[in-house]
Amino acid sequence: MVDVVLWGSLKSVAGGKAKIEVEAANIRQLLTRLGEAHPALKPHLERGVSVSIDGRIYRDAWFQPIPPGSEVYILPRLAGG
Amino acid sequence: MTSVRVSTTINGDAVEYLCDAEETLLDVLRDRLGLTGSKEGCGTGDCGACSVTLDGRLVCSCLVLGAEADGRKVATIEGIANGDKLHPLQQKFLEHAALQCGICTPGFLVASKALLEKNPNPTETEIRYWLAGNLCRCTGYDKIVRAVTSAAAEMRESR
Amino acid sequence: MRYEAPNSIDKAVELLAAEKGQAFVLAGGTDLLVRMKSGFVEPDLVVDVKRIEPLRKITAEKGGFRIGAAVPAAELGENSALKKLWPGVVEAANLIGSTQIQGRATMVGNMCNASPAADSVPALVAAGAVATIVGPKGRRDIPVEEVGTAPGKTSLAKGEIVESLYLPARPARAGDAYLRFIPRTEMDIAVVGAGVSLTLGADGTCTAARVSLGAVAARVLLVKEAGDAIIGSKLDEGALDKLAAAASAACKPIDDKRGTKDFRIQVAGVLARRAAVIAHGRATGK
Amino acid sequence: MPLDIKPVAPGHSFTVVGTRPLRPDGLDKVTGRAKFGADATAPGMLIGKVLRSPHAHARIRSIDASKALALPGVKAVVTRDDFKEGDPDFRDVLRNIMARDKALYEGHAVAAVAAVSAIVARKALKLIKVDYQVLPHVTDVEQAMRADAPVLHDDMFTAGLEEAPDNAASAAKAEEFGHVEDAKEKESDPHHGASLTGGFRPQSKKPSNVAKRHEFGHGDVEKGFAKADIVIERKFRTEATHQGYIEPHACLANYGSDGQGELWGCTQGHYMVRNVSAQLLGMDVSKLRVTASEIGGGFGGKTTVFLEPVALALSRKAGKPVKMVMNRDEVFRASGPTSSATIWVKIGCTKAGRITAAETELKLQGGAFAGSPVDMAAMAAFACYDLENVKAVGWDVVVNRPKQAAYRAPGAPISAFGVESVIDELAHKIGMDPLDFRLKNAAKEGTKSSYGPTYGPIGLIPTLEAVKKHPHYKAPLKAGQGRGLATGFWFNFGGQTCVSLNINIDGTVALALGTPDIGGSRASMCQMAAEELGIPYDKVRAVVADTSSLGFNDVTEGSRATFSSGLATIQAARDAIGKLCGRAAQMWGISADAVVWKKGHAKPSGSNAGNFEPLSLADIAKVAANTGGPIAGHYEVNAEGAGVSFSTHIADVEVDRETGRTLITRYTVIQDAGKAIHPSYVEGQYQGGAAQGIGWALNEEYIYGEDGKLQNPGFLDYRIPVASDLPMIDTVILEIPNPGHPYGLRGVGETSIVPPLAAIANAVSAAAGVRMLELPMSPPKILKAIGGQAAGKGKSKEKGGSKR
Repeated sequence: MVDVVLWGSLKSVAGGKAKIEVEAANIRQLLTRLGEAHPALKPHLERGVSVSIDGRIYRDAWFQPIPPGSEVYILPRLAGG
Repeated sequence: MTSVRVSTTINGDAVEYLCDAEETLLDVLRDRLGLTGSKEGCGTGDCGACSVTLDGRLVCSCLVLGAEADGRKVATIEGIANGDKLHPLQQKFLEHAALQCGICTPGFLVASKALLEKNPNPTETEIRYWLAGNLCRCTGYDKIVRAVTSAAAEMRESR
Repeated sequence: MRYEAPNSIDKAVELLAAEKGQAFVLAGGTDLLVRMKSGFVEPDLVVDVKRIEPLRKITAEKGGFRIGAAVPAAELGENSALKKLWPGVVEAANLIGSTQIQGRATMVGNMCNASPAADSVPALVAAGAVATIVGPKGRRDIPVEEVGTAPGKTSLAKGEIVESLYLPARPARAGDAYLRFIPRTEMDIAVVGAGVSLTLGADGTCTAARVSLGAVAARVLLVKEAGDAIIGSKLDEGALDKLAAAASAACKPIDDKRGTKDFRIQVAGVLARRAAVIAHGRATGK
Repeated sequence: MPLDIKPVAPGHSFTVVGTRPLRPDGLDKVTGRAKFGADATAPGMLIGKVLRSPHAHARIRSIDASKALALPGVKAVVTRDDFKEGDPDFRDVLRNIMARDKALYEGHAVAAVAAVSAIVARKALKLIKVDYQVLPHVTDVEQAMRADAPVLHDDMFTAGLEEAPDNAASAAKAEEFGHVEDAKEKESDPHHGASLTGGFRPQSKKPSNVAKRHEFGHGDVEKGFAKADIVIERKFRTEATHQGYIEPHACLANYGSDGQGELWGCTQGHYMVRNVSAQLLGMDVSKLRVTASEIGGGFGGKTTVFLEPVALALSRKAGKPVKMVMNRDEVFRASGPTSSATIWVKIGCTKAGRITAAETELKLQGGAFAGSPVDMAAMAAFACYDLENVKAVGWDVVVNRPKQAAYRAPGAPISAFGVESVIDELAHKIGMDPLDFRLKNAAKEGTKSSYGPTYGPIGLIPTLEAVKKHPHYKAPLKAGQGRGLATGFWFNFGGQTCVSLNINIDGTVALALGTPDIGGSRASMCQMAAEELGIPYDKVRAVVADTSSLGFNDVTEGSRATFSSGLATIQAARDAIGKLCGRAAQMWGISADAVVWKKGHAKPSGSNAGNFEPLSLADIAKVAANTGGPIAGHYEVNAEGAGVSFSTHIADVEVDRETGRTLITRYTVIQDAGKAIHPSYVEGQYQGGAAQGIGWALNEEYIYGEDGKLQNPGFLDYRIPVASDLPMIDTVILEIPNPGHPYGLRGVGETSIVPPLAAIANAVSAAAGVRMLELPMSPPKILKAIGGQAAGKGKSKEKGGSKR
């Protein structure tokens, strides 16, 4: 099980819950199951988000493993200049 | 649109061309003579990327008419190296990483060469004020000033 | 557009007078070509005056100097005799634009472009310079302050060309100076310009003074009250404060992308005062 | 970092990495032979020019180009009709390259012409008749958010509004932004079920110029403020600025009647240009080849398309190559400046200098389309601080201005200007050295960041300690001078990257990269390849391959090139080394795992390997044909783990109290690079970023008139710093290794622009005793503040007291 924290604007899309428990071993499972649990999140997740695992931010890495008990955040898709 | 026949000297070579009366020397160099080393950054004399010398005087070629070059001597970036031997300024700009993207470098080299021919031992302030008409957005000017200072020192020794 | 490069002033006048469409004189071209490219002006004829020998000369004359219309600002800076006599005028001309612009721009072009923010004009007006104009009806002289009438407008008639500027001789203990305010250290158009020219008596009392301001009205101003504020004084703090106040009072500036009204009014006084101090220093040989 | 990438051992001594060799592409750039975007020509080439809207906001009823087409020498005209709607993800870029129903900003492209010469093209533009219905416009971010503001997009509804609009504060907020919404109605209205931005959560009922609300943070700021001894609250404003690259946008397009297309020009990402242009023109991606020319500066402004699809469309219609080059006026009016913004900041701390709560509200306009970098501004705002209670809210707003593009750490300089100014004020209020105040609250490994994740190893404290030891920080100051300090941060990114490394017959190496090299990254790639292969630096030549010669590469942005292409170069070299060892094993008749690669040679190793003479790279390459064929290494990856880069800047300024002018007298940049591959070009990034920040702080701004037109579209009145404005910019490179890269390097290209805005505001405050809340800190504003201070007998009344 993984505790996922959504960033502010996504929180309001997911019925206001900041922390959600999801069963996921990698980022792809995390995003798919989040979308199933909260359909409102789907368009955002599809347009691309960043996922932080224990402080390291991944932009698109479906098969990046998520060790149990790690700190997971969903963040906006980051782009630089 | 009346065309003007011009015979001039560019980097020591005799050159003849036809140009429109309102065509600038920069457009002639780039579009008619294929000398694309001089760059257009603004077209209004505010950035210096098109710097050439006209009878030895440093000018913006975007604010000179092609017609005005008749009977005069033009020197551009393409004429600074002596065959395959780089001018000390060109060498020092490379050694000091005094360029990043390089679009402003031709203008800076033409302007710095004109400076050192007039003042072989310029202070940092003199270099900065002489080059104030050459805009650079990548380097913050620090390494350009160091490269010019270093080239000036080398040129003074070899005189 | 036609390009002509006559080798005599009369030929130039003839060309300009005969042209039915829009005709412009090309000296340095650093204003004209910018206006042409922006479509602000679409000339039918451009007369390049740089092949007319006399217009390229700086000649000593009756203790002063006559400067041809086609002399670029850079050459003024390289003429030590001229710089010694009129340091303020030369430093004003040398502030116009970059080194590259200095290689082309002329004081006459700066004057005829008639921008209220022209750098050389306040110094020329303070110096009491005179413009020699040649036209279909012959030659005439007018003081520089009567050339520019409004932004981009001059008092020249059709077919007339400015042939040269005359800077008069100077008595002993005379000095001039020009300062301008720009946000950067180079390249900007003057937000405020101030030219001061003054003469001191044997005892150091100011016997004559002219103060001229740029970029604070529709044309360059000759501010009589500012000059009078220091005449009869030894440029003590009080006199200088009066000069600064008079300069600020004369301003009729606008708010634009380069500065605000209040800013121009306040800084005009500051620069006029500082320029007067420099001119005084030069007059006393310090 | 993917598991197959082994970092070098700590304390590893490098041979080529860390030195300062001459860059491989330098000669052409100092002799004028280098070819930039506008330097290419093609036989039979036409010149393309764009007709741009003179109105800030207008409906386009009709476009009549018949007279233009009748002009001799005109070969083609394109308008909105030449671009079909396609994938919704490209909806905004389609509208930005060519206006459709509405012109949304002055300078917005409305039509384009291809003709035999520039003069004919310019004449043709004047003959195109456009029937505009001029609409009211808005260019200010706060005015655009008002309920009565002219609305740009009828289909834009604010997303991400707070959960229940029934609580007073949120309802007031909803009201303020034109969202008349009745709580009861929310549940029953089916309309809420689906909307452009999805989800059943509440959003505005009426179309609005507010595209989205973002929020980050943790803890309870109200509780935190209650515990504070001192609270400071200020409202700041910044104007839009431009990246200011000296090379205008330019490209040469050729669309053949066989449906194959070529594009050549300056861009930060030619693969992005290929994909987007192919989409907008309805082409297969394989049909379009894009070659990146040398690029004359980008800083994020060339990470999108403006001319390329238009040039291709003109070329397709005219059946001839078309060259398009923007003039400087077009670059300012119609490329991608960064946002203008208001920044409200409130921070509370104890007398001992510990921050108890920090809150900010940012409003950033992203021009005519949604997507301003307000989310990243909000995330970066308090990133340097270890905070118990923090909240950052961001509003993404549209206005009648050109669509923003990234500008070096997009958003971060804007929020840092507010935060670092208030931090400085707090420190002075409690009489604490601003450096110690930052050290006391600095984020470090294990800190829960203000945007969510907990930090791994980060280099902020080392930069602050380096400041403390640096001679600049304690150097004496003259009268009228002041010193200011500020810290900055940027995320940095990896991204999709491909590299191929081919071994030549003579043992030299051809390195093909996909990331356009703006500031000298080809040199650092050659260094990493040479380091890994154990050969001299000048045996490697790096080029930027076109889109048909190498796999997809993301844009050069996010300080990613040296990190991602560097990582891929190292892995490609290791791939090649594996094959080289394989060939040597075959030649020696021993097993491959008994061969190691040391100092550019294959060597037998292990007890039963036998003692053969080591084989150099050249030895193996010479006979490659006989041992199986050409040898090459490849690596394709979506790189992750780029690692953040922190920086602290020290600025000394001198303020002329009689004119309000500010001169920079000394400047020092101290930044963590992880590992400096080519120190000269790392210093160059530090100095260039600082210079852009200085321009942003003192003189650069977009000035709009009441008519919605840009008043200063040129380098005369858009004042970037000139050589005589700046002192030497001293740099200190710190190296706290980034575990995400084999050599420990971090992206460094963007952080350096973040601190200067506040560093200079803090220095001006120290020098002239006035706290500037608006950028740029132009002389008229400083003089007015000094005047106000004198008039108010020293107690300057900042107008920033209001909450929003």
